[in-house]
Amino acid sequence: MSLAAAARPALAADPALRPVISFHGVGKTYPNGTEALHDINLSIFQQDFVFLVGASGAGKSSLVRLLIREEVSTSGRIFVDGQELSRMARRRLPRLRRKFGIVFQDYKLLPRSTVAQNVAFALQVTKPGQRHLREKVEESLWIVGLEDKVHKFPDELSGGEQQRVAIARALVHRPPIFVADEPTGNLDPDTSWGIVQLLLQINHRGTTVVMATHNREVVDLVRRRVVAIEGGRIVRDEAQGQYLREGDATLVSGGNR
Amino acid sequence: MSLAAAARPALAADPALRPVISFHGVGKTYPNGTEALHDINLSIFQQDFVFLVGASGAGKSSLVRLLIREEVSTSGRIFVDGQELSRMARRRLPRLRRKFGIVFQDYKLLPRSTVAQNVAFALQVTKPGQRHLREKVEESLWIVGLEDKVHKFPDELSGGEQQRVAIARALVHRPPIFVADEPTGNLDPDTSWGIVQLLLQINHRGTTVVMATHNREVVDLVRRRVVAIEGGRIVRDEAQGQYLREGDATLVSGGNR
Amino acid sequence: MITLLATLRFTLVSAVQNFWRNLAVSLAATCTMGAILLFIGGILLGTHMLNQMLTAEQAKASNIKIYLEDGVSLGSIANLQSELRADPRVSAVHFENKDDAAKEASSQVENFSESLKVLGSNPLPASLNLDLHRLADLPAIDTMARRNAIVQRGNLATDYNPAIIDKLQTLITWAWRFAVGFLIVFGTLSVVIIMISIRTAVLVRRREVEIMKLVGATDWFVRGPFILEGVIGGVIAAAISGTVIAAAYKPAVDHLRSTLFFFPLSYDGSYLAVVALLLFAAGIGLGAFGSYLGVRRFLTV
Amino acid sequence: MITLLATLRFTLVSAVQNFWRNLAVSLAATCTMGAILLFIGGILLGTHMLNQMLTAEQAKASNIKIYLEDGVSLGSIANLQSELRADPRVSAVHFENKDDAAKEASSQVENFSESLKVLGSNPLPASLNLDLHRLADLPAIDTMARRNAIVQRGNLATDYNPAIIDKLQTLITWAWRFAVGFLIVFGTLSVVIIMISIRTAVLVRRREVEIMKLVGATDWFVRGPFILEGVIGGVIAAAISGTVIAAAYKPAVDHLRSTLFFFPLSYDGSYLAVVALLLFAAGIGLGAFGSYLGVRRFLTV
Ligand SMILES: Nc1ncnc2c1ncn2[C@@H]1O[C@H](COP(=O)(O)OP(=O)(O)OP(=O)(O)O)[C@@H](O)[C@H]1O
Ligand SMILES: Nc1ncnc2c1ncn2[C@@H]1O[C@H](COP(=O)(O)OP(=O)(O)OP(=O)(O)O)[C@@H](O)[C@H]1O
Ligand SMILES: [Mg+2]
Ligand SMILES: [Mg+2]
Repeated sequence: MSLAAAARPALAADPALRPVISFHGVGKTYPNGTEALHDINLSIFQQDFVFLVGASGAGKSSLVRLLIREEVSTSGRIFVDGQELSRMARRRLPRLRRKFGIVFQDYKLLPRSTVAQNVAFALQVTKPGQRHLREKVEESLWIVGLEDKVHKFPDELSGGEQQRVAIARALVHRPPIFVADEPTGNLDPDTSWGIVQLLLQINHRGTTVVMATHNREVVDLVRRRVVAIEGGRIVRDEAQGQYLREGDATLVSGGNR
Repeated sequence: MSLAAAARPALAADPALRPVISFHGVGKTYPNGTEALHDINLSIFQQDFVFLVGASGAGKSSLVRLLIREEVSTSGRIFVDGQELSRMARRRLPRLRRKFGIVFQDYKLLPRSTVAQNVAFALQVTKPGQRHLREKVEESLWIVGLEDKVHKFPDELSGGEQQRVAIARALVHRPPIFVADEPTGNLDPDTSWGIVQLLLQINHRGTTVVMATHNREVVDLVRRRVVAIEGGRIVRDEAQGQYLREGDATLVSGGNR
Repeated sequence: MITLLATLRFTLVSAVQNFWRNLAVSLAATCTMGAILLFIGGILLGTHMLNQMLTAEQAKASNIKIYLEDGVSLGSIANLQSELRADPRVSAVHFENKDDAAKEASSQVENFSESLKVLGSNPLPASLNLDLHRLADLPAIDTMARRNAIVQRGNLATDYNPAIIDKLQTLITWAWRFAVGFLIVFGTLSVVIIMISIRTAVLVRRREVEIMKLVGATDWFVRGPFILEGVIGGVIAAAISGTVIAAAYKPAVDHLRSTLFFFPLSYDGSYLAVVALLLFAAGIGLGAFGSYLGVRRFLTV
Repeated sequence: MITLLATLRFTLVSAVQNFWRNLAVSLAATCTMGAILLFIGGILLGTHMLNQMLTAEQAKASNIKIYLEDGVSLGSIANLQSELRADPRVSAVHFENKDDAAKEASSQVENFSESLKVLGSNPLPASLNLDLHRLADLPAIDTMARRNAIVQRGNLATDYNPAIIDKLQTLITWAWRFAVGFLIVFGTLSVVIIMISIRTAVLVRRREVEIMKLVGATDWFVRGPFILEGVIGGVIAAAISGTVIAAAYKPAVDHLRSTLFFFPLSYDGSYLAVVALLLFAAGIGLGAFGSYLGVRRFLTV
């Protein structure tokens, strides 16, 4: 048992310290027969900062998809804020999803809306009737450094700029849980580091952060809880970046997969 | 002037050593008014291995787009294999593009074709009547480690798997010029390293390789020519990875862009 | 309250924006709908004209001549005449005496007046000519007339010819069946085509709908703009087809009337208003319902 | 050669696959096209039936009665009769003597035979009844007949009534204009609808077309499968609409003939074959041309 996972169960009776997210023996088999996840057990508490790491195809995105119920687990149970997801009625999904700020691996921007509309849309959906909409949208875009792209359309942006729009959209409604699937894949090291600093800040202010990433530098430097997935199973769950040291050996040996 | 760029001009008279790709004072302004590139001068010779680096939105993808004439330059001249691109007739574009193997930043896979069909399609287009189609496709997919995903559709793949299909598609017809736009953004370090090893191999066998990337580790370890772009201008063109050392300072200071 | 207003505003703005940004597809759906509404409107007006014509023809055809015995008193004829006038099925009664009958016959038959002169007396009977409201009442009136004492006995009591009347009635029934059948077939077809075209249009936006849902939008939040967009398209389609029909109706009537002067057509403005109303209702209904069905299947994310 | 075969194979496989994978959109386009072809076929058959009817009605209407002077010799009548028979515009000649005329008159006019008896002699003239091939030849025949010595002088020389003939001819002209106009309007509309629906279907594949082009495909390599797909859709649409029309034609004719027995309809198998051929040609042409237009604008990458 890792440090992070082992430290808390004793406190689970205290409702304030009940995990925000918990997976109990969760498995996911896609309709085409691919078994993406097996027997996942995972508890994430409020204000946790969790890195999900693992090779390509390990199951990180699948785990994120289960979390926001984009997909339904085929076995086990998932709780978010005490609610069991697989038994949740379809009409209650919007409320669940509004708790999250999500950066999808493929961004999922509305192609026919401008950058500002993409961000504003998410704010309107999650907090209908919000005041100072425009200011909040502009602030959010300023944070990711896109204040001069406000009225551009997604296909007029570079890859990294699109990724930052996705990040701005996920942050704009100040969600209690921030989930990002490889949010720095198309960002240069400096910009990536800026984003990570930002996530550390919002985490410090109380937001739970779950981030699937391949960025070894970031994982190593930030030194937070790391959950490693391999072939659909959690193979490590550690509070600090031992991952990097092991990984270094692989990097130098440079094996073909 | 950098080592790579300075070493060759004297030999330019020798047709064998004429640059495969050359940019002469090239600028690109998109229809929406964004000036993506200014006065780009760049010569790439056969068997060169060139990294394009630069911050998000610097203009790397724009340069790649000009190269395959997905976009037309708004000023200056671009030569590929001695042909000037802006004066090329539309019907000759297919022949130009078949010289390239291209990995797009957003992959550009056919969504309703299987992995095998996506790769086979590119081979059929570039080398009509090719024999042993299936074997070549399978070999190419085996190289990127997707032999068990042959009959899946792109949206049944993880982000990294899709990226590897794009790489397999670009390699399958053994193009003389391989152009990759951020081909390891969604790959874990080990897989990334495998891909880079592969590119080094094909480069060794004669293929010209141009690779836009944010992956600092790779640029540093491979130690080949690095062209750095900033705000649409080439700011450095060096034979070795001094980029990394400078970058390190930024990484540690961790500025918000 | 603010929430609701904001959502409504969003819905309206999105709908108009979507319509504009997707102008090609929107116009495709709108044009299809417009063409169909035009046809429906055309058929409605066409059947109306047909109805006018058939009603007039029926009125023309639905008259009966009751032959009277020679030498009955004018009083009893007047009696029968007023009795028939009181009958609700009869619209007009006209008395024709023996001289009128002879005049009519000589205008129709060659050399008849000469024959009459040779004959010395007029063999043709006086008659009462009745116009009925409905063709279907002819047999009953025929039976009734035959029972009256002053009416001629036997086969020739009236000029009612069941065979011809039957033919005419069959023709009318068939014309109606055709019109109604055409309307039903075309109506069904139009709904299917509209659903298909809207579904194709929505297919393009499938990804958008999914993204909206994943970000936390409710079904109605997603649906709203699409349905409103459908309604906008429907209203435009109805406006276009309505204008075309309204503009074409009067010239068509005038032209048909002047060329085919034996067709008793008239311009019926109030019916045109009804058609226009129907077109708008159909456009809005089809647009909204089509969009609703079109989006529904993508909302399951 | 191998290249060509490989490309052809690719084209065929892609076309069929695209059709299947996009079944919803493909079927949408196919159904629209099928519905339109059904209508076009229906109109073609309908106008054919109308034509049959009008031809028969024309034949019925295009007869003329030439009244002969009393007491002309049978020889000169036979002369005139054979002369008229030789005329290419005349299809049949029938002699009616004074007794036949009287019989016909008494069957039409009440008490006529009584009048005749009183009169002692028959005032009605003998006549030659001509059937013409074409209604339009009536005036010429009328003029010609009046010049013959044995034909009665004056207004009553023939029973040719220009007013009625004009009305009938106007009616026929108008019926044709309606049919042709309907066909033109509907044909144009159908091409537009098909183009729109195919363009919408292609819109979904816009990205695919762009990707193919960027990888190095030629325009024809990209176009091929789409055009073939359009052709497949067109053939299916033609097959469906052709089958429906072929199946419905005979029962429709039988039914119309038995119910509306005064319409001289007949089942015309060879015309049906022509219609079927036309439908297939139209389906293939529309499908291919629509796809060609639909893809064209996305090929500029
Ligand atoms: N929609 C899907 N249908 C079927 N199989 C899928 C689907 N999505 C993912 N998979 C498969 O499930 C496995 C896990 O995929 P997942 O996307 O979770 O990987 P990942 O860890 O996010 O990888 P990456 O780092 O490459 O994004 C992979 O083998 C993938 O092929
Ligand atoms: N199609 C387009 N239309 C208008 N502007 C564009 C378009 N594509 C890119 N741009 C703009 O041109 C600039 C350069 O973009 P480019 O995609 O070349 O950057 P990049 O170096 O590839 O960045 P990244 O690393 O984020 O992919 C950016 O400011 C971008 O917003
Ligand atoms: Mg993933
Ligand atoms: Mg880029």
